Formats: sequence, structure tokens, C-alpha cells
Amino acid sequence: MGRKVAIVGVGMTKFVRRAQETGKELAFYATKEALNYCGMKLNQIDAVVIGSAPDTFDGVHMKGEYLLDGAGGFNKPTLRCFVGGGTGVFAVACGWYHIASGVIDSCLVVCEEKMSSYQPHPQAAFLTIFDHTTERPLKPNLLWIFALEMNRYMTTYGLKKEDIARVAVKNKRNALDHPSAQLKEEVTLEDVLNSEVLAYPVQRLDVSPVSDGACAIVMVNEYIARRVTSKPVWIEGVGWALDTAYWTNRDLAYPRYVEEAARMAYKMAGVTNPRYDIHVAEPYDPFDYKELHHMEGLLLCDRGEAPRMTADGLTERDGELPVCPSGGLLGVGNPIAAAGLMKVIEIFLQLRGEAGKRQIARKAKRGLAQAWGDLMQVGTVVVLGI
Amino acid sequence: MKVAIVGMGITPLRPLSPDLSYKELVFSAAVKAYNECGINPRKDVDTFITCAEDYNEGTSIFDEYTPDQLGGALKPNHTLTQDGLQGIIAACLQIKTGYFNIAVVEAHAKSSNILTPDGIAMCALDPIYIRPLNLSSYFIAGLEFNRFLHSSNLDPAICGEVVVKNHRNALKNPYAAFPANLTLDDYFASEVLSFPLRKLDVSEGADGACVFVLACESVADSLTKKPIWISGFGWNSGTPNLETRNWDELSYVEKAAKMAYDMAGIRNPRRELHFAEIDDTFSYKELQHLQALGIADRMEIESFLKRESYPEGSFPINPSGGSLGMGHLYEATGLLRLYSACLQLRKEAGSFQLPKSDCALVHSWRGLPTESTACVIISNKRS
Amino acid sequence: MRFLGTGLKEEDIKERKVSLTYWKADAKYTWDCGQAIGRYLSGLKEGKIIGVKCHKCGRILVPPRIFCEECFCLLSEWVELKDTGQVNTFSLCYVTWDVKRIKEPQIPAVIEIDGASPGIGIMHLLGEVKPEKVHIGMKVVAVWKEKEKREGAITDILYFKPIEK
Amino acid sequence: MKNIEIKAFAGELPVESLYTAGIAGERFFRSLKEEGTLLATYCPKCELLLLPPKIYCENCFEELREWRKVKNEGILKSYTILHIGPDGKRKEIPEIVGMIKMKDTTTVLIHRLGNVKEEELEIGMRVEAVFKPEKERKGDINDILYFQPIRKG
Repeated sequence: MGRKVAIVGVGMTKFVRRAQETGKELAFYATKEALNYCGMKLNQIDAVVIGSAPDTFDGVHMKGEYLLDGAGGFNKPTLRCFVGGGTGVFAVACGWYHIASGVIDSCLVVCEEKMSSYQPHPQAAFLTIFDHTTERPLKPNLLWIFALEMNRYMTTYGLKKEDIARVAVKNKRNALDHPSAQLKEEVTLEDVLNSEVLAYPVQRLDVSPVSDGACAIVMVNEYIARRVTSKPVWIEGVGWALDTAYWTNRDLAYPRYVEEAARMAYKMAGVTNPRYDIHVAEPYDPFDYKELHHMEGLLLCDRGEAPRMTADGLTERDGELPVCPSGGLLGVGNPIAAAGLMKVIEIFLQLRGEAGKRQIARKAKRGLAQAWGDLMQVGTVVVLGI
Repeated sequence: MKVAIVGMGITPLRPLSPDLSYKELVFSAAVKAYNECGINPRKDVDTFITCAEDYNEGTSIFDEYTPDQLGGALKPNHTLTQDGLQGIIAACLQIKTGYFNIAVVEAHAKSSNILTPDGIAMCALDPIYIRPLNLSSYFIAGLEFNRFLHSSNLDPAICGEVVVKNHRNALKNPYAAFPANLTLDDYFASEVLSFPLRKLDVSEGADGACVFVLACESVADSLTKKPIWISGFGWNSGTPNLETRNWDELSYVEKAAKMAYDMAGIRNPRRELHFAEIDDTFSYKELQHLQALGIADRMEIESFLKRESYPEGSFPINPSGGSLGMGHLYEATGLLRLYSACLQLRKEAGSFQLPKSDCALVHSWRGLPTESTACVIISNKRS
Repeated sequence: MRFLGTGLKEEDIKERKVSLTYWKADAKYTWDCGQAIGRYLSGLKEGKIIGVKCHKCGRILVPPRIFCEECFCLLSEWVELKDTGQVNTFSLCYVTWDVKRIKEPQIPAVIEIDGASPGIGIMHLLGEVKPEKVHIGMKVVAVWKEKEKREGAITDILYFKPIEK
Repeated sequence: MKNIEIKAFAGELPVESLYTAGIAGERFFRSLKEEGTLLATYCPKCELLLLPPKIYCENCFEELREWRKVKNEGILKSYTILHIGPDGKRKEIPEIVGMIKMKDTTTVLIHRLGNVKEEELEIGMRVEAVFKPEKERKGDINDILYFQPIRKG
């Protein structure tokens, strides 16, 4: 069953609000760094997987085609995969199946987003993710669905805003140590709770910024991995699930799509008790409550229990289960697909003990990264181990 | 591990399809595909792949809307922004990992719903160096076509022959949207879009959906009596940049074909295969692709086209009518070629059935302004 | 590892301190509604909310569709639902879709429609209600556009308002 | 309800974008605007001279640091006479578009051709860029008005 697949190199750009670089140039920077990380050359790479979220951000139709030379895809088998916000982690699953199939031996996975191209403000691009006939005429925005989901989550489990705001405080603090971080400011619980209300219950500091940036990793089969590094990080499991598009027919309090994706990845990884078997986690945190929501979906705690774990400090870098030690999207930034891959890179660095100031206190042999997207609909999970 | 096509469904291509939404179109193709192999998608399918582009759908993050009509809700689904043939390849890769037994691949087009195809096509052009020139994307085909005629020293009439052949082939294909009995005179009377490219050189958009079910070797035989085996596949991209590409060679097609031929153990495609369904988005592309795929070389292309490429010839090309005769289905175009070829291999092509059709090459191109391509080799024998 | 990338300030863009090109996409569509959404919109024009019943799982669904995504069977039992329901979740939104601040919030909500199965709702707006009075579980009724102004769109319902006790 | 009165629903993707020219593009357009010169980058490994310039070679993926001025003299590799406008409608006056290989470069430029009659067009003919007057240049690709034949004498 399936050949072993490892990550051997990682690279990323700074995450910034407006990059001067074109999307291709951002992709090149990240890709070149990833190759340098493991001392590989582009001609040693068999295939390329590109991940990027909607074309409307960059303002380029067929964005996967447009980006491919910057991503090292020239003269190579290249595919661009796409599951909305879940893309960054899914792209790793896509790279995994290239190599696990035995058809491809080495593969670049490159994720890029240049949201700043969209005018006048990138958030407006989200209007067109809604159903063109039954929803778009109501002029919805992205905050609506987050707020609707957050409200449902809070109400179902009787949570208060401060239970949730702690995530923003933790992640923004963690990001102070990340060289790519877009937001380097420490905030207090009061700052979050007093920040302006955008869409009750969502306030400004509950939300990650819009960003430009790119990330890349090098994935290889077992034989190449052993040759190029003494510390390969193995893909132990991958999982993804997409729930129905009829999101107003679902209970938003619990992300069952994340659970399905996690169960698929855990099964492949042989993880039977995720609370003990997972040592560090990077769940997707575009909004602070999402980190909690996703911890529950990932079966890292009982439903409605993630806020307590956070309040008890268990998810801090020196806690039992460090969560988003990178600083997450809330701190490092949210260039959609690149943000998901940033999480995979963080787990790679943590497992290798190369996370520098961000290195978690406990010893970690297995970690996971997870992303989420679409109409609160898709879960993508990668379990990594050494 | 071998992979087989065990079920397929299609909606007949039409220039318009006002009675069905895209979801309903896909549902109807999916029901046919699942019925062919007797599966229940809610229980039996392990992974779903949809090929779609946001701008062609008019929706950002279109993958949101893909699972329900396929029976894929809450299961592994993902989108590729590629031609459906790359979707087939992704399904093969997934099955070959050993973790997936049954995969579904879907693509569709509602060309009739796109009011501004030219405006949308322009959004695919480089925003810094090309798009500000404010030129319809047809100029790329015009430049390439003209360069092709110049460097191969061919008469434009040969492209007229491709147009005539493919539209005529479509006359016998009940799924085709644009069958026609044309002559070379009709071709030369057709308006020039971007010299030397004429309107009849361009395949017209149609509406339709296509769904495939693929299975691993161990379950394929239990699902169908007529499995079609995928014996090789390859895909490749050149450069998206108009400035750096080699306009005289389609090395990306050569590379993709070599990958597929090597996997299938084919040394001489013309001798070892029986026919091909290849990309003819533009008439001249069929000729370029024939050469790059190693089917006919530059010296013999004219005689090959006139003598061998017809349904009664030694190596029929696009007996279905191709995109010119059937209609262009955007991301579903490659699936349409594959569907047509599978019908031949199953001996179910009815009035356009070829006498000799046990193995074939299927090829697709991602369209302007790209250099992305895919090849799949299929056979009705396990080999 | 190097972390490359050049951040620009808002002024760099606004004052054109760097080379920029502008493009407005010409991307227009008419999406075919088909059987299910065609009925839904035609119903809205008549002041009705149309759903569909799945004969297998028994769920009554809105917006209607010709397939049950759970049972994967063809649906054709169209059902007229009530134009009342209850708030499943809501938000008070001070930002418009194109990121403009507003003083009086829009109140988007998921509204479970009476006559549909529990938990089956649609997205719409609430109106004629003070923001602080809105709560999950609140009973609401559709406020329709005047008949002659309806065009067969989700906006034929202006908003939902609380049902007076 | 038997009759389906509403059959289609209209809408659009409202996308307005401002694209930065990027690191290579910024330098290219600055020199085009300020000096009326064409700048290319050189890949010593692949011996490619790229115009427009890139900060990387898509072939070997090395970072490119060597910039070279390109002489305003090129050869027409292909051309087309475009009758269709961006809106898909037929243009009243067709536009001639060329594929031009500038001297010493290993790439082509795509641009309009001007000051030339259709019957003069010939693949292989020598052409040159005609720049906008300096004051009107904005730092984009339209600072080149078009390419025209280099006429002898």
C-alpha cells in the first residue's frame, strides 16, 4: 500500500499586505528557497503541484497556468489543485498522491496568493463565492458566514467572547517570533474584546489580515529522501472531505467535514487516539473561533471543550498540545493557499527541531496541519511524523 | 496496479441547454455513469475529482458547488483547474496509491451561459505585458497558425480539410452539436477572425457534462463486463509566457506523449494503436498535435491527413468529429474525447463505429494561452 | 532560509510610485436555472417558497433541487412551504460586501423555513427589528415586495421580520 | 406548479485589479519610461537573453542578476491581422499584431505593428519599436506605440 513520501525542503516569502512582486515572482522566491533547503535543483524534480485559491484575487483567469513558470513547472507535469481555503494543506495531499502512486519520484508543491491585486478591497471578491442565483443578490460578504457560524458555535456551547479571544492573543503573540509575519504586535484580551465590531460576534482582532505571499515544499519518495537529508519528515496520513454546498441546511456548530478528513488521515497514519498521538497542531485559524472549532473537529478535544484547553494554557508553546506555534493566520497572515502550506512548513520545522524561537517545549514526533475553506465546507488534513 | 474505466455518462452536446442547470446536467451524466457499473456513489466511491475554472463558471471557489450532484457530499472531493483528462490522470494516481478503489471524474461546460467569452479569455493573458495591448485572445492563435504555415510550408487549405473531415465525422455522431457537410469552398468563404485563422477553424462552445468512474484492477471486473484499461498516461506544461515559448515546437506535447507511450510500452504509436481522439480546438492544432504526438511527421502530414485520417483510413483521427464537430466543452473537452474513444473500444459507437478499435490515444490541450497538455492510452484488453 | 518579499505601502499604490496596470474584467453570464431553481424563482414571483421532498429520507428541502444529496435519488415532489420560520443563526454586520462601513447593521441570518425539515433553512436578511432584540430561535415571517415589482428572484422577499406575539 | 416562468438569471464576476509590474517589470518599465530603452536579463547558464526581463530563468531556475540593454532592432517572426475586438465583435479597422524577436534576445515580444500595409507584411522582415513621446509615457507596455518596418535608406 502506497509508497512512503517525505518532505525534505521548505521555503516561504514574507507575508505582506501588498507585495511589489508579481505572483510568479513570489512563487519563485518560495520555490527557490525550498530547493535550496534540501540542496536540490529544479532538474531533479519530476512534477509540480500548484495550489492557489480563487483566480479573482490575483485577477488572472487560469491562474494555475499563469503561475507555473514561477513555480518551477516549465517543461514538467504540472497540476493545480483547488479546494478554496483548504487548498494549502490539500496541495500536500495532492503531492502525496503523485509520489505514493509510484509514478512520480519528486515533486514541488507551491502555493501562492496575491490578494492585493483585487480592487478596491480583496474582501469584496468573496461576494462571488455565494450561489449566483439564490444568495448573491442579497450582497453577502465573507464576514456574514463566519459570524453566522461563530454565533451558532457560541450559542450551542454557551461560550463567551473572551473564551474565543484568547486564541487571537496567543497566536498574535506567537507570530512575534516568525520572520515572515505580517502583523507583529502584541495584543491583550481587552484589545480584542474592545476592537470594533465588524459583524457581531466578529470583531476586528478576531480576524486574520488579507495578505500576499507564497510557500513551497519539496516532496520526494523514500529513496531520494534518505539521500538528500538525515531528517526526512514523513507524510503519515492525508485526508480531505467536502460537505454539501447547501450550507444553510447544515448545523454550523460542528465541522463534521473536518472530522471526516481527520478520520481519513488518522486511519492512514495509524493514529487511534489523536489526543495522545498528535504532539503539535496547526489548525486553520483565519478567525480565532475557527482554531477552537477545528480542534474539536480534529478530535483533539471534546465538542465545546477547546476554549477551556486554551484558557488552561495547554495550547501555548510550552503546553501539552501546542496549537499554532507559528502564530497562525491571525499573526503571520492569510494569503489563503500559502497560509495553509505555511502551517505544514511549521510542523516540518517543529518536528525537525528547527523552529528557532518558535520551537515548542515538548518533544514532538508527530504533528498535523489542517485547513478549511469554501462555504464552511471543506476540511483538509495532513499528519506528519519523524 | 492497473486502472480501468468502468462507467461513463454524458449528456448529448447541444449549443444551448436551457432546461437544465449545470448541477442538473451533471446529475444526469452521473446517474448514467453510476448505472453502467451498478454503484451507489454514497457508499462505493472513495474519491471525486472535478475539473473546472472559476471564470468559466462565473463563481469564485467553484469547487464549493461540485459534490452534491455527484453524490459526493462529505467525502473526499477536490477540483483541478485543468482539462478533464488531467482529472483522469489524477484519479489514476490516487488509485495507484492503493488507498482508493473507485474514483469519479467530472467536468462540464455551460458555454451558452457565458455572455462574454472573449472578455473572459483575455483575463487569462499576462496582466503586465500582454493584456494592456487590449487584443482579443484570437491573436495568439493567429500568430501561431501563421508561424505554423510558414515553417511547415503548408497551404491553409489543409486546415480546411481538417474542418471538413471533423464536421463530416460528426454527422454520424448523435452526441455532436455541430455536424455539417462542408466543402473547402465553405471553408474559404468563412470569415477571417485573425489572419490566417477563420471562423471555421475554431471549435464552437457547447453545453454538456461528462462523468467517468474509474476502478482499481481488483474491483473493475466485478463492476463491468467491458472495462477499458488505462495503459499509459502523461501530462506536461510548457511555458505560459508567450515571450519565452518556442513557437515552432510543441515539446510539451512530445514530453507528455513520451511519458504515456513509455508507460504503455508503445514504441510506434501509428502501428501499435488503432486510432486517436486528439485536441482540435483550432483546426491547425490537430495538425500540430499529430506531429508532436508522433503519429505523422512533417513530411507526410498532408498525405496522412488526406489518406489515413478518415474513418475508413489506416489511422482515423477524431472519428467522433472532434471539438470542431461535437463542440468545445471547456474543461470537459478531454473527457469528451475519452468518452468517444471508449465507445469505440467497447464497440458501442453505433453509426460511427470503426472496424478496428481496440486501443487508442486520447489527447487534450488546455487552450489559449497555455502550453498544457495531457495524453491517455486506453485499451480494451488488460495486456 | 531567506524570507524574501517586498511590502508596499498603500500610498505606493495610490500615488502610483510603482508601475501598475489596471484591468476590469468583462465577465458576464446568464445562468440557466433549470428545473429546481426555475421553480423556486417562479414561486418567489408568486409569493411562495417552494421546497422539494425526498421520498427516500423524507426530508423536505429548500432551496429545492432535483436530487437528494444524501440519497442520490431524483426528486420531483415539489412542496409549497410557509413563508415563516425561525432564526437558526444571525449576525449584525457593520460592513457591506464591498467593505464600506455602515452605522445601522445589516442582519443576515439563516432562517429555518416552516414546512421544511428541521435545520433546513435559507440565507436572508432580517428587518423591522432592533438589532439587540434579535435572537436565535426567533420566529419570523417574510416581507414580500409588492406583487407587480417582483421579478422572480430571492430579493422578491425584502427581508424577514419578527412575528408579533 | 407546472410552468417554470423564470429560466435564467443574469450576473457577473465583478473583478477590478491593479497589478504591480513586479521586481523585473519595475526596472523594465522604468527604463522604458525614463530612457526609452529596452532592458533584458541574461541567464549565463542557459545563455538566454530574456526580454521582457525576469528575475529568474524558467529553464534552470537560477536567479538572474545580469541586465543588458537591447538594441532597438528586431525581426518579425510571425504576424496576424486581428478582426475581432476585445468585446468579441468585429472591428471596423483590423489590428496587425506581430511576434518580434529583438536582436540578440532569445525571446519574442508581442505587440502591435504600425506604419505598415498588409501587403508589405512578411515573416522575417526587420522591425523597430516606436516609443511614445517621453512626456506621455506612463511606465507600461503601451509606452511602446507599435513596431514598424525598418526601411532601407
